[in-house]
Amino acid sequence: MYTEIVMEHFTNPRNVGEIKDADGIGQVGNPKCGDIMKMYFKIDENEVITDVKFKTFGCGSAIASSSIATELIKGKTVKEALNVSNKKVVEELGGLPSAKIHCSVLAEQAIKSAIFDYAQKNNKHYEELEGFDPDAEEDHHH
Amino acid sequence: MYTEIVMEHFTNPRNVGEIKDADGIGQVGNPKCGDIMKMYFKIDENEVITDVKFKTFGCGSAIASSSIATELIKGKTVKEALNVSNKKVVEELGGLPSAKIHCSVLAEQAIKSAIFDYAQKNNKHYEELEGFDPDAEEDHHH
Amino acid sequence: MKKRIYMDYSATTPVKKEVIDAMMNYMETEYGNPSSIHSYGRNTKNAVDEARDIIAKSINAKSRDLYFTAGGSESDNWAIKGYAFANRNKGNHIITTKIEHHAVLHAVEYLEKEHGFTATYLDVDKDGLISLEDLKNAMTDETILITVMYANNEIGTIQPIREIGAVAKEHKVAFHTDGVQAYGHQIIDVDELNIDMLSMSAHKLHGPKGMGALYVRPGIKLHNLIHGGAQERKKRAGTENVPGIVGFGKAAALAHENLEEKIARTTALRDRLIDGILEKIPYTLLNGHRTKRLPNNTNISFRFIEGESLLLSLDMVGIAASSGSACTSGSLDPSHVLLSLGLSHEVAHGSLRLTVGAFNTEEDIEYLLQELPPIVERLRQMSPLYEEIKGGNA
Amino acid sequence: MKKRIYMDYSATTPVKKEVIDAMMNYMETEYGNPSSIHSYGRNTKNAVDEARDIIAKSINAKSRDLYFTAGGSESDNWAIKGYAFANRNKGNHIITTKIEHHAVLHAVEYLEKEHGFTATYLDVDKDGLISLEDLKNAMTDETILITVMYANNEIGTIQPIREIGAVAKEHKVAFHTDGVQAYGHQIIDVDELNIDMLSMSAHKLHGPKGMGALYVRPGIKLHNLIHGGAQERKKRAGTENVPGIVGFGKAAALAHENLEEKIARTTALRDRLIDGILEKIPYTLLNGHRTKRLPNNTNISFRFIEGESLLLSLDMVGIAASSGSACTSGSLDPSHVLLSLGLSHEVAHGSLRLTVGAFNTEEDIEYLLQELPPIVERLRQMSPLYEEIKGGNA
Ligand SMILES: Cc1ncc(COP(=O)(O)O)c(C=O)c1O
Ligand SMILES: Cc1ncc(COP(=O)(O)O)c(C=O)c1O
Repeated sequence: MYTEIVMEHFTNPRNVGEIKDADGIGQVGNPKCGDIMKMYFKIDENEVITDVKFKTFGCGSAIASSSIATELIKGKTVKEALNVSNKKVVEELGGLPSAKIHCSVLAEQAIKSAIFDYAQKNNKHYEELEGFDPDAEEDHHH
Repeated sequence: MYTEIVMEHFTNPRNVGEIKDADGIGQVGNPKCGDIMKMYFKIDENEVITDVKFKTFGCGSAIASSSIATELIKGKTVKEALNVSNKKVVEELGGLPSAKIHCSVLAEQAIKSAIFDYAQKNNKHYEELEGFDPDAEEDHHH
Repeated sequence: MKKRIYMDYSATTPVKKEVIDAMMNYMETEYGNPSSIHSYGRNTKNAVDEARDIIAKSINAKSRDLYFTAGGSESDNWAIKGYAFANRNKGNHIITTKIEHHAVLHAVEYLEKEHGFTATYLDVDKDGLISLEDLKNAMTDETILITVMYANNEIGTIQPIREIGAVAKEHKVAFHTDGVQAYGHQIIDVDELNIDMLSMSAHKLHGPKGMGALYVRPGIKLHNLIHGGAQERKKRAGTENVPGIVGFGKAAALAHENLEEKIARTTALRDRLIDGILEKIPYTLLNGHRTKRLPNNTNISFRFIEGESLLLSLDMVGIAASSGSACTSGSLDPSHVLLSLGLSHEVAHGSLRLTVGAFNTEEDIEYLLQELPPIVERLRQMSPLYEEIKGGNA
Repeated sequence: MKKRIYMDYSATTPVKKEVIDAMMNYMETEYGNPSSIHSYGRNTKNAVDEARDIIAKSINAKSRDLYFTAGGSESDNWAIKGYAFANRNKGNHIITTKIEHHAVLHAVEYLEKEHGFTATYLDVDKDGLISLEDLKNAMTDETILITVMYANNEIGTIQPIREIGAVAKEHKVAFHTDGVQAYGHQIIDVDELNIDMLSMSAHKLHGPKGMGALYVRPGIKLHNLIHGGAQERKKRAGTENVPGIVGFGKAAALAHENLEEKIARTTALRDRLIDGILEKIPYTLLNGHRTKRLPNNTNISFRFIEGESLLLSLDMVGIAASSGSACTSGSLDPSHVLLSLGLSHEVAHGSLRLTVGAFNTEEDIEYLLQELPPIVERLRQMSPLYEEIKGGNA
């Protein structure tokens, strides 16, 4: 069902935890659907994501998606992080079952959501976030 | 499916053949239904059936029923032969599958039919034959 | 080799050695078609008859009233659609429950959607039991069939079958029960329990997959689901799955040897499991009735975590379990059964089903009780929902 | 041991050793439910996928268009009823033939009798072939489905499938063919032959009984026959018969290895049989087309004698054969197929089907050709019908 990479990230997820004085916090998903992802970012004055942690309530692929997503953005700039798409997450995991693609979407949304929070607090504006609504019910049910 | 007795009579049927100068000949059944039984009787002046032969077109139980029926009546009087019922035939065969009971009925009818022929030729009357019509389409299909 | 402990007996069971042995002869040597006249056919026909006798006897029925099918789903579909189509002149209303297996639920929904029938889906209480009052109130002049499962596949709750049968009898409507999880695990007497139709499936009692049966009380009229040859007294066509039937017969015979002792043994394992988990792990909740439940079934919700990640973690330590029904995994929605108990979506998502069986030992239970707590704790540590609670408590 | 020669391959076939071996692993060790997430489930799911790939490929179809069922009868019933119910808005007329297997015939009759459909049953000529003219003439505005069998189970005649498919395509109606006797014995390409639905059954090609498949072309809409769990892409519910599926896959793979060579070998045996019998025994008649017939099928009528007594006599010398279809034996009426050829009841009753296969040798054929003439002669000597002829001839 899952690739070895997915299982590896599920078993040894990177960057689990919280950041008490985070610069941006994003939470997406919905317990009704069985997954919630929460990300904490530490961002320096050069807009580099110096630290990132996550907590996830969800299935194996949700946890693996969170883990790989945090790895993909750690040390990257906010701009770079905003360009991490769900496709990239799936690719890095070596693929996801079609019923689980929504987990990778969630990871992308979690990143955006945390940066949105950071942008609001710091009065920043990113065109990648145009139209992004962190509270929108993400429609991954069909 | 068949008892050993049925198989034995099918394999070694008694009294197969014809009697050229028979005193009574009866044929019942219908090729449409897949069975025809023909019996030849030799009957002496004391109304004893001294010889009997049969020919049968039909399934295993039709052949076995003919065989056992001829055994049952050989050496018996006409009156006794008229009292051989299909039940008796089934009994002597150690049973027949329910779909094959009609074969034993055919044997009873063949005996009656041959005696009917004998009675007609000799102007005899048997109350057991009252209402018996040798040409009736025997209704063994349900 | 890695430890492998199977605790998913309600999904399916290993085929017993004796069952396989019984089947082998009918694959290798006696492979004839039971409808054939020659010796190959006669030998297989006898084998089919014997298996039918064993299973019929085990539910106190006559052999001629037992029909072989290709599994529990076919039996359910045949009973429900077959009865509805054959009796639509009497009425068009069917009563069932919200917690049926999909084989029943989707068959009833199909009749509603495509064939002009109507249906009532009875609620269940927090333990998964229907109310007889509700059942009586649901009866209309149009009601022709009640179909209520014997024991639930997810939460193990056993319904008051005898009483439901009595209601059906009194109102002169037919009573079908999906006995797939109960047959071979409970003592069933179709007469005593007023059951008109009973669905069974071999692979839930160490028999082969793709093999089932339907008991049909004399007088009950059904349209065929599968028309064709004259097999099964012209009611279910198709060359008989002889090895499957023989295997089912053997499995049924084995299951009913000392069934009461087996029930006692399994119940003890189950109770140790339930009590152990509830005691060792906080924020847990037993689903289904505590005592009116299948002897093999444990279903527990673990708050703040999601079921699939629990299953994967257990699988990694060699324990095979299930979350909700095996049939529905892969879907994003939590089980309709758990939601019917009144659980929130979130809690329903975090449920685990452990179903034990013949090959489980007390050591297996202890192993599970040792492995499970750290797994739950680890997943909770990862969960944003747990964090909130701890925050609240701290 | 007594000689035992099996010449009833169209009734069913022995399960090949390799097939049994392939199945065993999924009974003893890998018994998981393919819907389960744990390792037991994952392993069986992969096995099911592989088998599906093999079978789909063998008919040049995509795996996603192949659905496993519990046999040929279920496949036929599903295709016909499922299509009729799902497309009744387009029309209510079905075209089939008088010589279909009962799984098709009774399914169509059921739709007529109980669900408001109408049907045309095409005649066949003396060789068992339908006429394309008749087919075209039978088409009405209401026609939604043509179901014509690929090859007949009794007389072996192969229909002009490609041409029938072309007619269906032209008129935009669906074309189902019962390929139970053809699959594994003929080279079938569903695209090239314009087949929309194809029924298959594993036990006709050395696979397990109670296992079949239905190919369904994308775009063809069917109602489910068996509702329930999400198996088979939600189209056919029921816990997968994993050993059965694996066995079917293996049997299909073996059947398609050098299929053309096998066809040539079986055809040679068949031709020796047909020619030998017709030559050695007078008052005989070949049923079915001489060349457009299954490579394994010999069907001959022996005048003046009845089929069952012929079968019993052959059985006593160790030869297993069949008279008409195995499914219909036990009935008093002669086969509907033979009657459709124009045979009289009497002649139809005296028919023998010998179907050869992988384990038959030339010696078997010679043994049959040596044993059969005296058996026929003995039965004829007992027959009052033969007596008449001889009388007439003398
Ligand atoms: C032409 C044909 N169709 C359908 C069937 C039914 O297949 P099954 O016995 O697998 O249900 C058979 C065999 O019995 C057959 O020969
Ligand atoms: C209660 C219940 N009904 C029906 C079924 C369906 O049985 P099968 O998988 O044999 O079709 C199952 C099992 O999957 C079940 O647990």
